[in-house]
Amino acid sequence: MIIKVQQEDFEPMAEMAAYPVDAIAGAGGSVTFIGTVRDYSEAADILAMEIEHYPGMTERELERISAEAARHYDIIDSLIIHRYGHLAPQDNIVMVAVWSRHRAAAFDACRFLMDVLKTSAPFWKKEVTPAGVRWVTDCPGCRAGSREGHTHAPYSHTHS
Amino acid sequence: MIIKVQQEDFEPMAEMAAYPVDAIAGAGGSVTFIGTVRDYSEAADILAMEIEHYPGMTERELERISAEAARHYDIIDSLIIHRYGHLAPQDNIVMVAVWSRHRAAAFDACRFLMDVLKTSAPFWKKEVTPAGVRWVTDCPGCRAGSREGHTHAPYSHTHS
Amino acid sequence: MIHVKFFASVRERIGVGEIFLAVPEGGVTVAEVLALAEGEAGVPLQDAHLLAAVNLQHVSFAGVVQDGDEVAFFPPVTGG
Amino acid sequence: MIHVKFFASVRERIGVGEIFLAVPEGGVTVAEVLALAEGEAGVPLQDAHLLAAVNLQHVSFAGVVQDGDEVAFFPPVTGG
Repeated sequence: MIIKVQQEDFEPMAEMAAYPVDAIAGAGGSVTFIGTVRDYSEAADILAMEIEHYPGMTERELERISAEAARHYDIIDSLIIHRYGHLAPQDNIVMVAVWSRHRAAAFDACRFLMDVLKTSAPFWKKEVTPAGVRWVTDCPGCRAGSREGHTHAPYSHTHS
Repeated sequence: MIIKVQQEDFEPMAEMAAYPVDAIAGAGGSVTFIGTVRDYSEAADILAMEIEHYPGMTERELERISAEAARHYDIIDSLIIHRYGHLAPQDNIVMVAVWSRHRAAAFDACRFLMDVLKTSAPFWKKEVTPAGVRWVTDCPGCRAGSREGHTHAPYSHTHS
Repeated sequence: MIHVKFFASVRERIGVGEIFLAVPEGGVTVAEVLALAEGEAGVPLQDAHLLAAVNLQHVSFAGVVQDGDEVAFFPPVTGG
Repeated sequence: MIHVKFFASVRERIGVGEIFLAVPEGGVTVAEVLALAEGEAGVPLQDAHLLAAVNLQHVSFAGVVQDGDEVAFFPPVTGG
């Protein structure tokens, strides 16, 4: 299990290629989620993204959920990298990679880690838009990873 | 939509980095499955893997399922690369990458593509083991991506 | 003539990758092509898990084959 | 003393990232720490969506805080 909380950019495949070979021996495959900064949000163009985090608690939460994934799914190992600080559109924000013998477990665990990370890891995003900066607010629809349109207060937005 | 059926090895992240930027504009993330040659099977060590395919039909099937994924899921684009020929343990066999605005669609579509690819794309694996070569037979348990142990004829094996 | 291709374990059993068969006017079913191919090759191919394609598309054994078509027989696929 | 930290929009509302509070012996609840912090800062923090952590772990507002603990208040997280 590897957890990295860092300001620097990362190269997802270089990180996977550098993963300790012994830790993922026997893997038949991997599932990787890579989250990037979009250049638009519900209401505005995004010029940049500032990510604040809670040093110490962030790493602890990511370790906790990684251990939980390892208990619940038949996976071999997992990697989480999450950035903080100033990010530009298209920059990588987060990656979660899971190795397993059978692919179902890797899909399940990767999705689980992303879902739980979004509700428990102490990161907060602030969007820099032409109209100013604003904190991204928790959106239950986004949180569920919904691909349907959904709305929420206080911004009462809809994802199309 | 990009489909590659090739003998050469590939670098998953280089392929994703090289993906046409316009095709994936607006993506908030990607889900990537990478399948590799394991160095063991149910019954033996694996020295190498030979993959046969049906030129023409393979590409057509992969295009068909990619179009089906695009119809069924709210995704932005997808990439499938599958190798044939002689592969060594740890070699990449297949990658499926899906870009979407919201991650749920990318997870769903990537999993769908792998599931359908395994039952419809005309590839056949032959394992080279110390005891000789043998065709891998279709395993419903593997096909379902089951993480539970399962058995099937004619090899009547169990994945632990 | 129709072009019949064999893949993987089916190809190995029949000993060649492809044969050409003359078929009656008006077309035949995939099942009939299989019977003709078995006769030609002298090798039984009946197999509960045999799959077929016509012109690069999966078909059932009741599918119709016309002169000029490409027909393929193969075991369940095992890619991915 | 307990170490109280604020993050993101909560930090901006209160104007500082951390304060130190003396708490009664025997401990207080997280909700009581919040009330003490509001009094200290002169800024209301009651918010339906406020979350809390004690010693780097998520807790409810009924959780108990002991002298020496680190308590944090922050809005719902939005990482990923």
